[in-house]
Amino acid sequence: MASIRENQAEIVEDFSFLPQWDERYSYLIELGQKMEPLPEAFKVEDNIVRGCQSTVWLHRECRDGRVILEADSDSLIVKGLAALLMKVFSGQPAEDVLKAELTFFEETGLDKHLSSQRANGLMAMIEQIKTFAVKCAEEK
Amino acid sequence: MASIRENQAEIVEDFSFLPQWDERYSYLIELGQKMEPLPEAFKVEDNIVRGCQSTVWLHRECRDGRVILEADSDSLIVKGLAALLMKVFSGQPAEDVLKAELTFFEETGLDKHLSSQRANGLMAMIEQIKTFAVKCAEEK
Amino acid sequence: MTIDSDKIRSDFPILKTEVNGKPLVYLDNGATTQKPQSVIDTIVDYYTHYNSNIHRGAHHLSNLATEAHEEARKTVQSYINAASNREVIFTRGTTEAINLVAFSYGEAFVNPGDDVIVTEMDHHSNFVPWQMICERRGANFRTIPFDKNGNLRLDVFEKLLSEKTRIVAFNHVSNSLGTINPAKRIIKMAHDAGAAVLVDAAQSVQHVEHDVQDLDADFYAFSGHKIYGPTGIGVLYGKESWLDAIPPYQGGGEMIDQVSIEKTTYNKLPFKFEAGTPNIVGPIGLAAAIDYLNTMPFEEIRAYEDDLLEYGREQLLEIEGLTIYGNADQRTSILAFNIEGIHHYDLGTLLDTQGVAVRTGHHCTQPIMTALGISGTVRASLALYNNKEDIDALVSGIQKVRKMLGE
Amino acid sequence: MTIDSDKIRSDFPILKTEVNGKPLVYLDNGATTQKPQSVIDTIVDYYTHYNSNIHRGAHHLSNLATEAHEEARKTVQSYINAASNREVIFTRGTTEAINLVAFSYGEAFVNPGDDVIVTEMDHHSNFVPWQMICERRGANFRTIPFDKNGNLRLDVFEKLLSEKTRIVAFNHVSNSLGTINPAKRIIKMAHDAGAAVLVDAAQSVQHVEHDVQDLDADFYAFSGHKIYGPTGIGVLYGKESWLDAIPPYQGGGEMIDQVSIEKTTYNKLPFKFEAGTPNIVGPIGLAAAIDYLNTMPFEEIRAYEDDLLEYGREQLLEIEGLTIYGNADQRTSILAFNIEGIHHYDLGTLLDTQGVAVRTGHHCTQPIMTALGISGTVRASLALYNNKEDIDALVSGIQKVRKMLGE
Ligand SMILES: Cc1ncc(COP(=O)(O)O)c(C=O)c1O
Ligand SMILES: Cc1ncc(COP(=O)(O)O)c(C=O)c1O
Repeated sequence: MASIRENQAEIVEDFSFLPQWDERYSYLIELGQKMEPLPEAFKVEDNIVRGCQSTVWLHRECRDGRVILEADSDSLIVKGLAALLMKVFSGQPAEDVLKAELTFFEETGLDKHLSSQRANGLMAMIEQIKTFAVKCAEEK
Repeated sequence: MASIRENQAEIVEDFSFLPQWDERYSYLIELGQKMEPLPEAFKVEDNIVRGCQSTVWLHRECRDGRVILEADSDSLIVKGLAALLMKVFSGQPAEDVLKAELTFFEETGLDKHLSSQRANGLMAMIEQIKTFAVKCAEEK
Repeated sequence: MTIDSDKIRSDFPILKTEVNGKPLVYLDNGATTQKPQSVIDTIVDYYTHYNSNIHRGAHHLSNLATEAHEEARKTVQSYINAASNREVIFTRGTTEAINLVAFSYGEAFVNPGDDVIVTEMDHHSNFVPWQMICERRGANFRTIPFDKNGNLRLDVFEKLLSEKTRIVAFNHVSNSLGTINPAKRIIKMAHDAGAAVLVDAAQSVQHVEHDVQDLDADFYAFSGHKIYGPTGIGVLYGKESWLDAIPPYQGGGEMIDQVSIEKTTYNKLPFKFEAGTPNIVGPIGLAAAIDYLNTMPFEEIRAYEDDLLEYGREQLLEIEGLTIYGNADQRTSILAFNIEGIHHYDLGTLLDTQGVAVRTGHHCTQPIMTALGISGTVRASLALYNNKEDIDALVSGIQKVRKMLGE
Repeated sequence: MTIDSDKIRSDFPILKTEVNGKPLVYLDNGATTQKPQSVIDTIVDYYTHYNSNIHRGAHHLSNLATEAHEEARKTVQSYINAASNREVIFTRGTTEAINLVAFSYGEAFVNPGDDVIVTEMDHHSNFVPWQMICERRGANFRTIPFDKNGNLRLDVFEKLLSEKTRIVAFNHVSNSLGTINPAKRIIKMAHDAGAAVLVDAAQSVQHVEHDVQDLDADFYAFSGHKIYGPTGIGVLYGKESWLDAIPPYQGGGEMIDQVSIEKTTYNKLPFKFEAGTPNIVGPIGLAAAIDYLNTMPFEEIRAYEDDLLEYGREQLLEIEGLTIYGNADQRTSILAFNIEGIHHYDLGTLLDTQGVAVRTGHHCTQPIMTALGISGTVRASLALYNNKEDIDALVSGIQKVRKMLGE
């Protein structure tokens, strides 16, 4: 299984093939649409991540010290961003998730392109994932 | 006795001979210094006019329906301004004081040259004089 | 119609900007407006030639700055037809103006068991300050609902009013629905019940009538940045009798007459409510913006904007699955909508890739969204410099987004 | 010494102005400072290229403006060495920042019978807000006197401190005396007594040390316009734990998380304290001013200014009948004086006719004037761009005034 670093590099490379922002968004949306649908049972208040204009549900599980993530959103773009986070983190050892530095937002330019409100939503998702990784690492 | 209008015209003419502002201030200061000294008995709280950086005492009397004014200030420039107001108003019939429009501040450029704090102090003096004129006119 | 839209556009330098390689189509004027060159030049002139602190100086620059600042107060006074320049108080914006009134009026006049009334269509800035003061003073917070078209329910308002009503606060124009509320009628009803009235004019002062005496408003608040002026400056108008009756808000600097350890007395109006060094260049820039507006007859500005709004509504309504929110009897400047199956955030973000700037979300009016049962809208909001091409760009942008989303 | 005073002067366009036909000698920097060209250019750039409302936008301009605004917060953070950007709150100025703390801290922590301590040398803006909150909360307002040289009486302070002391507020540098108060010591003493501390840094942040963590200040306030930045912007620093512990000040806009008719929840720091559309260009311009300062090592700025101050004192003390007010052990930037037989207002006004801009009066510190038994002073206050020629112009101006007054 690819590491967090490799996952991020792959995303950056994928984006580099798409110079136009409308293409990039189309790609993001596609990623979101390809995600496994989140079971309705997981769309609960506890899984809602604050800070977005849209609603994000982020379901977290810990299996054998690995962080397993599933997500959904009513916004396709946000769902695409969640898909990127899943791609980077889901299935990775909790310790690695904890230590990981997220560089792909900057490297793709997504950080500048997403309004800060969105960025805040993302930051909130990342925070949730990191907090969960602490618990998951302890469980092991 | 010259009218309020004539008094103002005279001030404007005097100033027009003094193109430089330092000359004008020297002239103002001279005017203040030439004023009759205000008797200490009149330097009471009731005669203090608010709004200035400096202290102004304004003594008002009503004689035969005429407004009689005396003034002093710890600032020579303010005293000079008070002297101008005395020159314009003192000894004039209360009705005339009431109706009078003060034009000489604008015509001499004093309005633009005095900081607004000062202007406020002047405005306060003028207000006091006008208020007093109302009473004086009624007494008659 | 003498409104020369090309000329006007050329007065706003930012409109020449490109976004993502496309010409900027700026339709986020409800959030903030762009500035004409004359406003920018006024700011530069201030900082380059006469920047100085005001009111307290005994020197030339200070006199110039003070005079420009106080002339600006008169420009505002005359724009809103206040009876006196003492009734014009400069604040940071609408929000601060409303907080000032909520606090100072609240301290003096709102007591336990009293009622404060706002509307369910008010901006958070005209909602939360009243909630806060109600909580602090033990008063009841009441709200007027609106009907499905976005008209205020005056019948409900009528029933809410009583001798317990201390103040009614409402926006003249809703920033989310574009409703023009019947301000004179509301104010009359409130006054008849013995209540004071605050009008939130953030979205109305630049688009519709703005004569505070004709409205008979007790308090009236707006933001400079929404009327082509600088950021960080707003206006609170208050009737002199009210401003005299309520205590000061902030302490310090300009608002003081005499200070001693034992006792402090306050300055006269308007300074009583202007503590500290003000945003000196703010009023001066705001006055330049009003001067700019005053070069055109206001009825013509209004007719031009109304025309554009109706054109926008027509064009948008041709789009399949599009719902417009806000169909009140009287309306201005706001085009708020959603398209079935497309999230407002996605639509807004993808419009941006085409250079079209709109706003999405709840627009600081969550109670409206709750009432409508939606999470947000896409909002295109118009200003004087918008034209039909901007609307067309919006419409063709929407069509393009649909294609991107494979609909 | 690498401070190149000619180069610096050329960066400030207003210094080329003439007043009454004489070159401007600007010595009113305690009231407000002039702006370098880079600050003016930054403002123009903002309005010309990316003016937009922030935080809530889903479009390009809004992203640019938000980013610049939040970068500015980090620039301030780093200038005052705050631990986090969440601890940097933008206000209109020092006065508003102090009012915010007086209100919000007061609501949470000041109760009947508690003590609040300020100094007799504080500016009205750090005096009256505390008087107001003491009155509202039923607390005792205590003041620390100063000795004849302008040093705070720490012995009296020591005695005033008790378990009843809730908060101590003092200016790091006095705007009327130039005293640099021993901030670290005062803060330590207050902390030892269990009290919080607010530092009014309006006159210190640009001249002396300004590391909030090193000072261990709980709250720290200053104004942009006094540190070469735009008008209408100021900073409140607060330790995160304090900012979390006190309630919000104003309601509306940005400071909200969720609003409903029943209940409103507030946003996270720093937004909790930033209600409404902020003065967006303010922080951006302020950051440009700090960037400008950062081009020079701060110790050199300080050494240059100290040198100039001592030169000024020496020159002034040669003038017969001149008394300097403020002879504290540590001092900066302020030359306050009177000349026997000449009213300060007359002296200031006549200096202005020669192009020399000073301030006269009580400088918003009436308690100082009361303590000194005078009605006011003439105050020349220095900035980075002043030089010895400015001092010489002041001195020869004073000589000339003496002649005019026939002394
Ligand atoms: C020591 C001190 N504190 C507070 C203030 C108030 O600052 P501002 O008027 O910018 O709010 C000033 C400036 O006038 C000051 O010198
Ligand atoms: C109706 C309405 N009221 C109040 C406000 C708040 O204005 P500001 O953020 O300029 O204080 C706004 C703008 O956002 C508004 O649209």
